[in-house]
Amino acid sequence: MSRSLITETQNTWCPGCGNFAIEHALKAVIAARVEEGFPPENVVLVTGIGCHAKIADYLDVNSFYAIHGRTIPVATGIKLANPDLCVICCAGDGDCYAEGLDHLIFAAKRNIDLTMIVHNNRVYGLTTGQYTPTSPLHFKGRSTPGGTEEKPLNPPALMLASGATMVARAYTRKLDHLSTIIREGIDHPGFAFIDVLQICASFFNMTEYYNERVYFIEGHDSSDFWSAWQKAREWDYSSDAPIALGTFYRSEEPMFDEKYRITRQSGEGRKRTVRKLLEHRIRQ
Amino acid sequence: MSRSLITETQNTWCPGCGNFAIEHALKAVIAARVEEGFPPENVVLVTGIGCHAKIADYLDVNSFYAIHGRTIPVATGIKLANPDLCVICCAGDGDCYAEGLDHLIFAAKRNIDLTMIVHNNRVYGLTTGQYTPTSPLHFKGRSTPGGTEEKPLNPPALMLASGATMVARAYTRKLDHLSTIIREGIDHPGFAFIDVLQICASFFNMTEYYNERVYFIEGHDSSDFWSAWQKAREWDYSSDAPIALGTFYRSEEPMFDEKYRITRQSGEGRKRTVRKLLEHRIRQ
Amino acid sequence: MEDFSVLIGGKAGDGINRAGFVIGRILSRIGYRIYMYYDYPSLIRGGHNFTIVRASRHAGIASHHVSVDCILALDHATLLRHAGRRTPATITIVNSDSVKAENHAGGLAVPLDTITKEEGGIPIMANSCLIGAFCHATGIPWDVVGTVLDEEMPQETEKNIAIARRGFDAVPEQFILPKGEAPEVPLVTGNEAIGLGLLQAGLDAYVSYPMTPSSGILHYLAEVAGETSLKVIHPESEIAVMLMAQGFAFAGSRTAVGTSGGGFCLMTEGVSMAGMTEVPVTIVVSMRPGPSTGVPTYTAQGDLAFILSAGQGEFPRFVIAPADPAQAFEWSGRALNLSWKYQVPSFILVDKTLSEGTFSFDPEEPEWTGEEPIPRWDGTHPYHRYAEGEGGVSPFCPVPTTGVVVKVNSYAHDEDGITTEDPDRVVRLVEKRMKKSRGMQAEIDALDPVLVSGDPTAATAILCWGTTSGICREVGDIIGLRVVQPVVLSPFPAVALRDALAGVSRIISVEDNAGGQLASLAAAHGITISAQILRYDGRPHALEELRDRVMGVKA
Amino acid sequence: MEDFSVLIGGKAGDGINRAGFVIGRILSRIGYRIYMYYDYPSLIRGGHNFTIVRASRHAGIASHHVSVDCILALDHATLLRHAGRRTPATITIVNSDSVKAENHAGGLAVPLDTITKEEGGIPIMANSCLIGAFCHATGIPWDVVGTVLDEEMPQETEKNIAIARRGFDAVPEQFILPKGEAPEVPLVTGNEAIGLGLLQAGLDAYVSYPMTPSSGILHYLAEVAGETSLKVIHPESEIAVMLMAQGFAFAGSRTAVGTSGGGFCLMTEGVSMAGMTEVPVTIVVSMRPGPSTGVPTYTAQGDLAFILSAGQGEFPRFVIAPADPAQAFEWSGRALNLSWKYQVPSFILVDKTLSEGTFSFDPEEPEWTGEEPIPRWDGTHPYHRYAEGEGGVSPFCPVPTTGVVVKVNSYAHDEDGITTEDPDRVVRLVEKRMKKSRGMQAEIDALDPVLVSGDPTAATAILCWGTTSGICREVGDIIGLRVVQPVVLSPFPAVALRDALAGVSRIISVEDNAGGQLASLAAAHGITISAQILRYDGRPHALEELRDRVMGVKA
Ligand SMILES: Cc1ncc(C[n+]2csc(CCOP(=O)(O)OP(=O)(O)O)c2C)c(N)n1
Ligand SMILES: Cc1ncc(C[n+]2csc(CCOP(=O)(O)OP(=O)(O)O)c2C)c(N)n1
Ligand code: SF4
Ligand code: SF4
Ligand SMILES: [Mg+2]
Ligand SMILES: [Mg+2]
Repeated sequence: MSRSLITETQNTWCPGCGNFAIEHALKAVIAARVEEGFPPENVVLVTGIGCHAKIADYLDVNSFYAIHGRTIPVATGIKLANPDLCVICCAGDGDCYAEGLDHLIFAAKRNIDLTMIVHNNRVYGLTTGQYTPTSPLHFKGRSTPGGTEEKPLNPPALMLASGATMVARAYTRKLDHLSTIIREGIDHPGFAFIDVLQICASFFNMTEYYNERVYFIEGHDSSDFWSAWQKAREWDYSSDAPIALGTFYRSEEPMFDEKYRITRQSGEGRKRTVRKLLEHRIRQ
Repeated sequence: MSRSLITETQNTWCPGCGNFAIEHALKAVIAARVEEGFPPENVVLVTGIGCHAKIADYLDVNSFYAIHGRTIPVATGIKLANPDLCVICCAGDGDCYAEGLDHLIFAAKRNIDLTMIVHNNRVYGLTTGQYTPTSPLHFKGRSTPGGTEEKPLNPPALMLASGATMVARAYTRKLDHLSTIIREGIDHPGFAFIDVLQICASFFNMTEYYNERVYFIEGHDSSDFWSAWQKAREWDYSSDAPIALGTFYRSEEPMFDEKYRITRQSGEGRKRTVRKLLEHRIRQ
Repeated sequence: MEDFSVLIGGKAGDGINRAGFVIGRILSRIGYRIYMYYDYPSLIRGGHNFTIVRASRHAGIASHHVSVDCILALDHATLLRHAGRRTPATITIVNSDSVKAENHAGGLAVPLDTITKEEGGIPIMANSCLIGAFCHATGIPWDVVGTVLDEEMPQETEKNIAIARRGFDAVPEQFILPKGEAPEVPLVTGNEAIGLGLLQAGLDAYVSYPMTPSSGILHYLAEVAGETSLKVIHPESEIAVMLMAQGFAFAGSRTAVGTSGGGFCLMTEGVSMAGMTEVPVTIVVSMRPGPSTGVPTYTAQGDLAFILSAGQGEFPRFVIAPADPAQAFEWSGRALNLSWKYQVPSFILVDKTLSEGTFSFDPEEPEWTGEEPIPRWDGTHPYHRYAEGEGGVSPFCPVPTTGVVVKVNSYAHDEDGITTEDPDRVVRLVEKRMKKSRGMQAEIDALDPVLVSGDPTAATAILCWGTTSGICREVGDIIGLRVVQPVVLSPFPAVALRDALAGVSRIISVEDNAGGQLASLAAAHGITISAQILRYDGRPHALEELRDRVMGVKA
Repeated sequence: MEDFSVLIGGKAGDGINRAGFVIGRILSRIGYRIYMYYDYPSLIRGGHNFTIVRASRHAGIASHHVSVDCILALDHATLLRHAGRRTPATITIVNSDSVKAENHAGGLAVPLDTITKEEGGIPIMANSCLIGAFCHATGIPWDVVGTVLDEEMPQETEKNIAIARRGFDAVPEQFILPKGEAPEVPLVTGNEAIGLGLLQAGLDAYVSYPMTPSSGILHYLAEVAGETSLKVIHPESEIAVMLMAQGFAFAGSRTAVGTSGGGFCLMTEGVSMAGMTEVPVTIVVSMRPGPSTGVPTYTAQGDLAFILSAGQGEFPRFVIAPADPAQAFEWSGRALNLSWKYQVPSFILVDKTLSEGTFSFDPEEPEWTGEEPIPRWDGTHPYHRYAEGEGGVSPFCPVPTTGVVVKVNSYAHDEDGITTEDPDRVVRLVEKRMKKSRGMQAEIDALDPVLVSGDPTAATAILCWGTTSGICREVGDIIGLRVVQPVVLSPFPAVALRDALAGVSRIISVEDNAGGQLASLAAAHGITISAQILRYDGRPHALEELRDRVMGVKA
């Protein structure tokens, strides 16, 4: 198996866009898994709509290029249909923290075995620069030229409060670390949430800001929920603070999809069952 | 002003339903406020769809009997149109923790000055007994006769993670306390979230269970986010634990609706403005 | 006796629907065909619920009468509300524990609650007592009552039978309902028939968020999921429902969803996505009076126009509106198969009357289609998900398949599912969908999409669709009119419809809506309606009511 | 010169749209009417963007030509892709910094990037250089260039002007574009015209979630919110948008929302709610090719059938499809007024061509309706929110009003807004809505809902709607055909349409969709289309293209 995992599609991300790093990292992780024997046809990528989502065109794996905000329910259906598949979501921050936030929380609640990679550029990229739920307070975008009056959400904290069993943060300018975290997410049995601080070169270039503040988590007990919660709240996506990169939390819990390992009934078996169900309604 | 605040509509809740307590408490709180001089016509009640929502028919105040899951956006529109109104949402747990969860989180994030009363009977009442996001693990409802495989959400914890500035829990069998909390919620400047453990007499009667476990919070510093977080997580809506009633958290922060105190332009003023905007586009 | 009707009334929570069903089972056991109408407001306890169980010697009944032969009144409200249904011959049985003697109106008084308590039963078991009393009053032998209760009451069986016996003994026989000749067939609701039809055609997953009147499918399928290896999921919202269904189908699972109008609104974006991705999905929409929350536990046919065009953009869809459980069973299976054969959304459009009505269902009547083969990839590499296939349908290849990458896409895309904005490729996709439309039309035209009943030679025809077709058939038989029902509404079977109407000079359309939506559709295809009978109070017509209205415009 | 077209091409991020606009402003300043087509793929940097600015001596232009008089090429791709648009007379200006000399194809070479850098400008300022060069080549006097740049470049004005001057000096004059006679009028996009029309009719709030091609309204109104006391809200989703709008309106604020097909799907449940609550709302839907995500930055008219019936249940709505900014301005204001007058949803249905096209807009052309009075409560207690008012419209009373309780309800309800399941009350509500429909029909019929242009006596007519009407008008003028545009599509102005078509023996319909949706609608009203011209590649017709296609079926 020596597929390149990259399609021939012309890439249309802007120069300097952090999505390249995510594409690269994800490709590398999938390639490594395939190298180790994981069947490549068992990988499925689900994306929303936005700049991030173009990754569906670029990675040469099964993909469902869905609609804005709906990666999770599509991915959930795929995983429940076949729990052997390795299902990865690439979502945008507008996509999955605004339009589709409820699905995200339910994926965490259910602990379904998906890997959610959020391309969190903190802006609507493809629709040319409006604020998102993670834009900092007073962000001036095209729908809020005078600045927002809303504090951002803190997605890792929200995910912890929702029951996610893996919660992590990565950054597109820390490629090796990003790959490590994605690998960890894919290997994690259960719902793995990765908020990736993704540079948007065109509408919200935070490179300098992040470079000055990010640090890798060390000496942190990621099995301890309370320390995870504290780490997650260290930076609130708005005010100045050190920005932790790494896995805040990880635990193993029963997975929702496990109970859907069901073998389908054959055509004839089914007809018999249906007949039996009907016969319950008459003299037995 | 001596309106009874109760309409003549025939009440169709089941005998023993906890909604009576919520109706009574809310009526009492509104009556008290009116007594103190608050104009009754400035009260607006917004409801979803479900047993809880029938309160819109029963309370003789302005009301918007909306659709399933959508109290918050309707209430938000009302409040932004006129920040002087006192806007109260009565929502169901299916209503606002499933169908409409994203709106709830955004109300908290924005800190818009609404009072959200969730009639949390932990079951879909009006559609006859399916599990909701707060039903305990293994709940057997009509859509899950074999029991759910999902742990419930913990709404107060979720609200804390979302930025709500008041987070409280009450119980329909503790009527005085319920009234006190609702009053506190209405007085609170900002988004006040009240999860009310509401007895559903027909589909999930937890009276005994709650009676044995509830206690009133005392000696708790509700301005301290960390202790609030701990209190909120003491009981997880599924396993056995003491169930705290009271205000977990309260703080004052800028309110989203405040910036929408705008006086509308008159007809002629508007036409002039529109002309001016057009004139920007030609030789000045 | 050709026809016998019994009304049971009481409060929500009294188990009226269940009692009606058991009486239906008893009447079915003694040789009658059954139709049961169930009327209830949107509340859990109190209010007024009633069912009318109609038993007939004839197959195919699908309506109730205004007047009934027997009234079983658990409370006073039942007597008051249904006074107009009594004839001099009507037998009335009254719960004397809840209705004062001066209000018995000449009925047989039975102290249902007292008897139930004496036998150590819980309040709802008063129904068993009432059933016993009903049977004795109408001369139904005790052994029938006993065996049916034994089958229908798996819990506390003994106690229920004992209570029923007390009721049986509490009233004298009034007349003897003769035995009928029909062999016993199952009683099912429309919702159950849909569920069973989908199951036998290979359903792998059912995804739904509860919404009246569709919830019965969810409840029934959840109940039988274990026996049938079906995956039943109740997610966070209808948006999730529709998108999950697409995920299931992408991974090869035959999936259906169910909802009503408001929930369907939330699915429309996903429906349009299915139009572009060509991932199959079957959507059951059960109608109730709108707009919005409307009158949730009542009936309507107000969503046809919406379903026909829901979702942005243009893409083909099947819309099928069965009239009764036999059609529901047969056509639900077909809808699932057609959706997979053409990779398009298929709709099963029903209403509260069918969904929650109970009918005698002869399993031998409909066709059992089973899971039909679909166009599959022949294994020639490379696989193109959106290859030009016959009639615009691209051969299907399941995920996972070794060496194959399957990409579906909500954007306009090329053969491999990669996004395109190229005008020629965009045109190609549009024309691919148009090609499918033509194939779907031919398929439907070959499937007998328009059913004719009543007097097929009559020059006056009733044109109807969905559940109203059942009662129209009966009216057609009574007055001698042709009755024409397009079972399929998209692709519209215009040719078959014109054939079915050949020789007709007057068309009377009957619909449970205010806009005459089928009438408009027919008009758009050049078929002119002479008179419209519309009803929009949420209630289905009683047989006499519709007969009289049709007589009124028949001229 | 009657007509002059210039194409500017480059990469996304090069500022092509802006450059086109400035050239439009310059040509407008020297006395021409302008239409500008903007073509861009869905990406932020790279790819190929182009605009065609057409200047004409005639008002009402709304289309571009295939061939152009001038090509301004920022890159090689522009020359390659648009080679077919060149005529022997076409003047080409090439950025010699990005296009190799052997590829200049005889164009005037200007080192745009070098000049820009030399003047200390940033890369995007190369546009100013190009504009300068264009103006000199076409003989437009420098003072015009300087003053327009001064107006249009409030930042770094000096630098831009200096760079433009260098471009101006870099090429020789090729010919002199004569001055036109038209007085200068503003250039606006369709989106801006909608926003302005709503504002002048009393808009209090605009709520929207970004979605191409409607986002321009959001951006524009957010920008001018301060000056106009408008509340502009961008919430978490389109569901929230629609429901917030209902909340605003309940509290008395005149509110509009805007979206495109996918976002509109999510609003349908709220639209149906508006149908039941009778809380007014104005909904702008700007179409792009579907289904689903489709081709997001291109154009289509594929959602008409959907918009006409979106939402469960039956309720009246206004659907208005303006053709150009003048109609958009006038009818957006009307839509807002009508929505409040009848307490129903009103739609403004446009498409990418209108939304993102730029047009000369003469503010004196449309009617400025302003905020019109609505039926208000007369103060007689008690107030009934859903009282029987004239024509089914209940008098309005704002919240808060002392002593008044206002209850709106998504369930069927009584006069006070209290839930009902009573059949008579349900019927009353349905009939209240039907009464409104009749009033709305009369209102529309009185408003000149069908516009006729071209040769009003011709026996062959082009039937069109929305943006395609602009180009059809031009084609009609050229070939001498009658051009008939129903501006209102619901209530359908059947009588006015038949009047407009009186004496016509051949109707050619033109639509940017594959289904011929207006044609079907006309057919349902007994108007038969002789030939359909459909386009569905996401691109609007060029004038010659449509002219030729019409000629082809005119016979
Ligand atoms: C229902 C719906 N609403 C709106 C849109 C328009 N839309 C397309 S992409 C996008 C924003 C994407 O932002 P984000 O998710 O942050 O992704 P990014 O482009 O930044 O990667 C929006 C709003 C849509 N496609 N569908
Ligand atoms: C979009 C939509 N989906 C489903 C329904 C059906 N429905 C009506 S009430 C209800 C459940 C209400 O449960 P909850 O919110 O917990 O309220 P309760 O009845 O328990 O007070 C549902 C699912 C609906 N009205 N609208
Ligand atoms: S707009 Fe931002 S997120 Fe989108 S491709 Fe460009 S840099 Fe990347
Ligand atoms: S079903 Fe439950 S929540 Fe609903 S009215 Fe009855 S007791 Fe109350
Ligand atoms: Mg983003
Ligand atoms: Mg509930």
